[in-house]
Amino acid sequence: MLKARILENKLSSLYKAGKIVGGVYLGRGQEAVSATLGTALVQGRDFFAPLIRDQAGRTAFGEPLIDCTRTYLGSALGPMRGRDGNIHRGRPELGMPAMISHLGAQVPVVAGMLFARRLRGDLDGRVGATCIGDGASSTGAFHEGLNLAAVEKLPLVLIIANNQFAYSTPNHRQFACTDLVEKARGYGIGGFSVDGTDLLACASVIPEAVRRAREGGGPQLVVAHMLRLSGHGEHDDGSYVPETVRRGHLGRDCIEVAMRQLVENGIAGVDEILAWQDQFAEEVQKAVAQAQQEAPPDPYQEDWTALATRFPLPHCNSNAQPACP
Amino acid sequence: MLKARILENKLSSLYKAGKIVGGVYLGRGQEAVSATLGTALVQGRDFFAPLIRDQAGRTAFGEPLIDCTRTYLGSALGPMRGRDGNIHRGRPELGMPAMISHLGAQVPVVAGMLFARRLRGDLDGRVGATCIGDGASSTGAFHEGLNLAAVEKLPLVLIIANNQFAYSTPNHRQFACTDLVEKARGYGIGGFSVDGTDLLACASVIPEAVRRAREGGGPQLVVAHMLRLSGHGEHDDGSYVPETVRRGHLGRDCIEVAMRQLVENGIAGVDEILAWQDQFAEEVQKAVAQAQQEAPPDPYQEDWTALATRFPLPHCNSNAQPACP
Amino acid sequence: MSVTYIDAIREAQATLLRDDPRVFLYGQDIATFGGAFKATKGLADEFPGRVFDSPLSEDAMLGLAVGAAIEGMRPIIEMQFADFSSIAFNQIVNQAATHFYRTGMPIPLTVRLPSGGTAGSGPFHSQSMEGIYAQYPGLVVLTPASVSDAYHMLIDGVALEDPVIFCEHKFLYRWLKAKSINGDHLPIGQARIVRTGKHATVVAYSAMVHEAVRAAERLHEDGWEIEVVDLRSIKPLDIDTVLASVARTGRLLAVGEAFPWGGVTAEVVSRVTEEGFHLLDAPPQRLNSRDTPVPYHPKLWAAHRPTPESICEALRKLLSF
Amino acid sequence: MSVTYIDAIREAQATLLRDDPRVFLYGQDIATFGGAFKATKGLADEFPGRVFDSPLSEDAMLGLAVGAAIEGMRPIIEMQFADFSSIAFNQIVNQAATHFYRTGMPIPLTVRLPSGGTAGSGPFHSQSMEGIYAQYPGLVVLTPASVSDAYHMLIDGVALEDPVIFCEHKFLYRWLKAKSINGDHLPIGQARIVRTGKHATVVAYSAMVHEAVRAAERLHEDGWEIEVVDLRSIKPLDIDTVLASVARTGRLLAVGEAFPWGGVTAEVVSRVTEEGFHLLDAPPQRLNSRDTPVPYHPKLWAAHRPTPESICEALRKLLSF
Ligand SMILES: Cc1ncc(C[n+]2csc(CCOP(=O)(O)OP(=O)(O)O)c2C)c(N)n1
Ligand SMILES: Cc1ncc(C[n+]2csc(CCOP(=O)(O)OP(=O)(O)O)c2C)c(N)n1
Ligand SMILES: [Mg+2]
Ligand SMILES: [Mg+2]
Repeated sequence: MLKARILENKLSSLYKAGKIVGGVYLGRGQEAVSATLGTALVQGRDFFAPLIRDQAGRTAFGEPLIDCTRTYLGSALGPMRGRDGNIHRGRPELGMPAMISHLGAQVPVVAGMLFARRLRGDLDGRVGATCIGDGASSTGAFHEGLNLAAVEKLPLVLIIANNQFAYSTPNHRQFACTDLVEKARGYGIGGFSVDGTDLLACASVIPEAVRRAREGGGPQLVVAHMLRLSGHGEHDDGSYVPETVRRGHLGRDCIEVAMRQLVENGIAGVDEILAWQDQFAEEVQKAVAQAQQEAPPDPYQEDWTALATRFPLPHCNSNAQPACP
Repeated sequence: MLKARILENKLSSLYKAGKIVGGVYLGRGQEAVSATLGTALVQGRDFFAPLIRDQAGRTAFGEPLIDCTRTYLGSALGPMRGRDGNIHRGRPELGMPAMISHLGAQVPVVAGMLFARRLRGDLDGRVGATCIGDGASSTGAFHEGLNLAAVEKLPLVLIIANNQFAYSTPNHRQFACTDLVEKARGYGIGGFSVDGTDLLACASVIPEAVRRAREGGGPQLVVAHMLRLSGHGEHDDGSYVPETVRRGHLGRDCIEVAMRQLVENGIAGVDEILAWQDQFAEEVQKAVAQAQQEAPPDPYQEDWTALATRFPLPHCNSNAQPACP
Repeated sequence: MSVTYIDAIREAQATLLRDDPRVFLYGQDIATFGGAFKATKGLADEFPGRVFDSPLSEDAMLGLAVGAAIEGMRPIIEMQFADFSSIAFNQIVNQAATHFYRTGMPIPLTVRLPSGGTAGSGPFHSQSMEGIYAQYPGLVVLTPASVSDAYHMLIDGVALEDPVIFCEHKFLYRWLKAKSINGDHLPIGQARIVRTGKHATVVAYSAMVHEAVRAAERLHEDGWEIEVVDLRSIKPLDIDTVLASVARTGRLLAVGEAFPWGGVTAEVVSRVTEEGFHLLDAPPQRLNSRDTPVPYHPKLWAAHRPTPESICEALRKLLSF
Repeated sequence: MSVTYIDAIREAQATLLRDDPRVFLYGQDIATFGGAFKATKGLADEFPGRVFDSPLSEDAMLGLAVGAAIEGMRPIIEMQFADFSSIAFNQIVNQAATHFYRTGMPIPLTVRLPSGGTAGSGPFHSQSMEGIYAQYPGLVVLTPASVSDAYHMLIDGVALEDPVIFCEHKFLYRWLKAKSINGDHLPIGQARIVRTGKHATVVAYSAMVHEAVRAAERLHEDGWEIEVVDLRSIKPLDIDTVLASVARTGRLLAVGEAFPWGGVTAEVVSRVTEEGFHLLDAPPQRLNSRDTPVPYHPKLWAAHRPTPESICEALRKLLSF
């Protein structure tokens, strides 16, 4: 989570220096939740569909920094080859789908990945996880996808990162229940509520939810509570967030809390943490430098087709199928 | 509800005799719920968006039989003028919108009607009600619409008629909770569960839900349990419904139960009920006969436009607005 | 013994389930019940664990299909009616259609859309959405008009690496019969000349091919020889075959059952005029449905869509130039 | 002092809120925050109880608008980006668009769609959906290209009895400035000749009008006089003005920023060839974006959409026939 924070701070600077075109969306304040989830998953086995604020989860799941910097900086060598940007990157072949912007849409996709594995007789303790925001809990896609996963009893872990706002829209204009975890029962699935500013709390709840899904308990809904500690994107100063909320418990910086927890519990020393910081800063710097020196995509080299099939197809001489195509 | 049953029996015969083109969809077994709702609403004040199986509610709300027979039989004088058919009829100007087929879609529409009245300062104890099926509870439209109504704290009464099947699909392929009323808490709204085969139970629960909405308690969800006592449409024999379910408590015919209740409680005598039956049969017969003798729509008389505006608009000579158009 | 159009669709799915373990079927009421139109009748029994009743959630059905395709499967999704794909619209056009371009990973899924009008079906059970989907990059849009094409194009479509929108015409389901499902097996993307002629070309697809042929037969009695081209696939569009036909006849009428603004007929006419202007001896014409929702009443419906009569009328006008 | 395109949209909404008690605004982040693009900045304060932040529920937002229109209001719904209207698609095309035809009761609602590409916006924040909505009967689709039109057409559109899809171009928001919002106030449904010429007609709309004018200016240096028609409204389409222009120039190029299959340019070309074939001295041409999702990278994006360079090239080809 620390690495993600350092990376994102760098992205923010690059954006402000005009080196990144398009938006920059940070997960500041949500790293404890996201990283805990990423850590609880096993790349190569599990599926993880990260959303807007999941830099920490991506890194924990195994996404190399260079995938991030290449995508943000528009290198042709990035996973999206300049065709899509920023947080829309993914590596579906490695179990990490590339989000579309339409919120909620990844929920049924992860369900489908798990469904496919079960059909292939290859579910094998796999889980699939995705995160969405408080705002996205109001989408039809969230509802249909989660309900379908519940009906199919798929090992889906869905984290709602309730960071109190959807862009500028506060919770009270988004839903009318007290805690979104109250939705779990209506779907017939497991439900957890956790303080997302508290790494230790996350570390006890989220892996437990993952375990239950893994062991056949069906979908698990985890609602994590925190505040978004930056604007919606780096173009937004988030000034609509009331000072009282910023100052309150949810406004705590989960990274500071986590460092204190590490030190207080004797898990890591201050020196160690500072050393990590230096090391991560160097890694980030390298990934940025490399991406920056890489060529952008070249429109003249593009094939400009959205289809995998190359038409026209060869003529088929036989009536037998499935010889053609 | 008895009138609706008699009407629908007639529609079924007409369909089987080839006198109705398109589908015929009956509310058999759901009359107690639908009629109770229709009775609890006041036409001219409240809004009612009937769905597939709401003949009884329509009649109770005040829809004349002739609206139904004209629509089914394709009279040009019906509310839909032959442009739409069967259960898709409505009279939005009388507070009864005309459903589109896409299930769930009426939920936000009723919310919008109420929202408009509140904006106009004219909400005034009005409620809006609509019914949907167990199947439709899986739609995104249901979720978005109900959540929006909860956020806006609108006086919406939403009845889920859980008749155990969505077309052929049984509950266990539709949702994973025990009773759909468990969803209410997750929306932060009132919730009721009622035996839909029992008129007296309906008469105690449904008006109570309407009252709470009317008095400012926000949306109310009522889940009524029953079995669809016909096929999905009259083209369907519903043979996928297991015999055990048919024979079980939910398979009771609410009309028979209601008649027994009326007689046993001394509310009405058998003779009286028989007299009603005769009277309703005569009314139905008249409505059918009248619709049958009316002319169908004439394609040469149609204006074949879907727009209320007649283009081209006159030219406007002034730059002042809103003089034009 | 004869095979209907819907038999062919059922058989194609049976063949696919038998031959390709990656194929599964997901849709409302398609398992035990066999689907609203019986296109999957008996398949759940014949192929246990391969045919699933879905919840009433079109958006999630398509999302599931995308996820399953990512993990190597070839889902076939049945929409109960094409009209309900409006709920799955986002997953189709933004998730499935963009995936290969964005990530390089293809999404081989097939969405079956029971399309087109039948008497009494009304505004929400009659739509022809091929021209909507074809506007989006990344989709293949198929519109079989014959029993044999219904079979082969479904099998060939599922074999493609791309998302396929398979528009089946409900009117053809039981009305169209053939001796067998064999027939000229053209690759996807190639149009077929179903009737040769020399005075004018009618370009049509799906059910309108049959209405066009009827119109051609009537005009034949008056000595006109009308060529009828069945597009078969809307996207890609085989403009070469159309141009070759127009080169022979000099006259073009494009007929479609969808709404009149834009859509297939506009694409055909503008492609032909752009690439084959010099071939045209007369203004190319279009005939579509009227610009209203599809009306319920059979009398209105018959006047809403192109018919052999209105096609004849349009052809006579075209031939009079 | 100058007024931008987005100022005009904000002012139009202020005027509407002031003059018509039936108008209210509903959309994501449009109240206190003033909207993602600030099109409603300050309006919540100025008009208390008339501007609402909605939940993240496009489908329900449109459903609410239909219900409110039934009860006599004139809702204006802001989609945060046009691309997200895919979620509201069903309510737009099946509920709002069919309502008047089915019931006789009009649905006067307006959906504002921030449309079109800007550098770095990528596949899901760049779409041009006018050609999708225009296919559906019952919708009016507007595409203002000037500051004055942005203002007047929004006001006039809200006054119509029908559902209006108001496509605002995001690139024009702050780039396009005018001295005032006054200007030639044409009624909705009428195209405007923004530059007269005699050698060829370019038909465009929205941001492409400005690219077309630039192209015309360049060709002017070579002695060509290119007429540029701004459609203003996609549906209804003012084909008379287009035909009159083609009658003068004999040559037609239709330019649009949307995907190349079907859409506005196909409708324009096929309407012109159907009704004005004899006016054409050369094959009518089309220029659209490429047939892929809109790419993120500015270099790819610039090659994806029509530009003054590619319009010039298409015009030179057209002029060479
Ligand atoms: C369906 C849809 N509508 C609108 C948007 C525009 N949008 C992008 S992020 C955002 C706010 C999301 O809020 P939330 O789900 O709480 O996530 P957060 O940004 O707080 O992490 C909105 C409205 C979108 N991406 N998708
Ligand atoms: C969005 C949508 N998808 C599919 C359909 C087709 N359809 C019509 S009725 C029906 C079953 C509805 O089941 P339920 O909601 O339980 O209502 P019931 O028929 O049992 O009263 C289906 C699938 C539809 N009308 N709308
Ligand atoms: Mg949030
Ligand atoms: Mg049901």
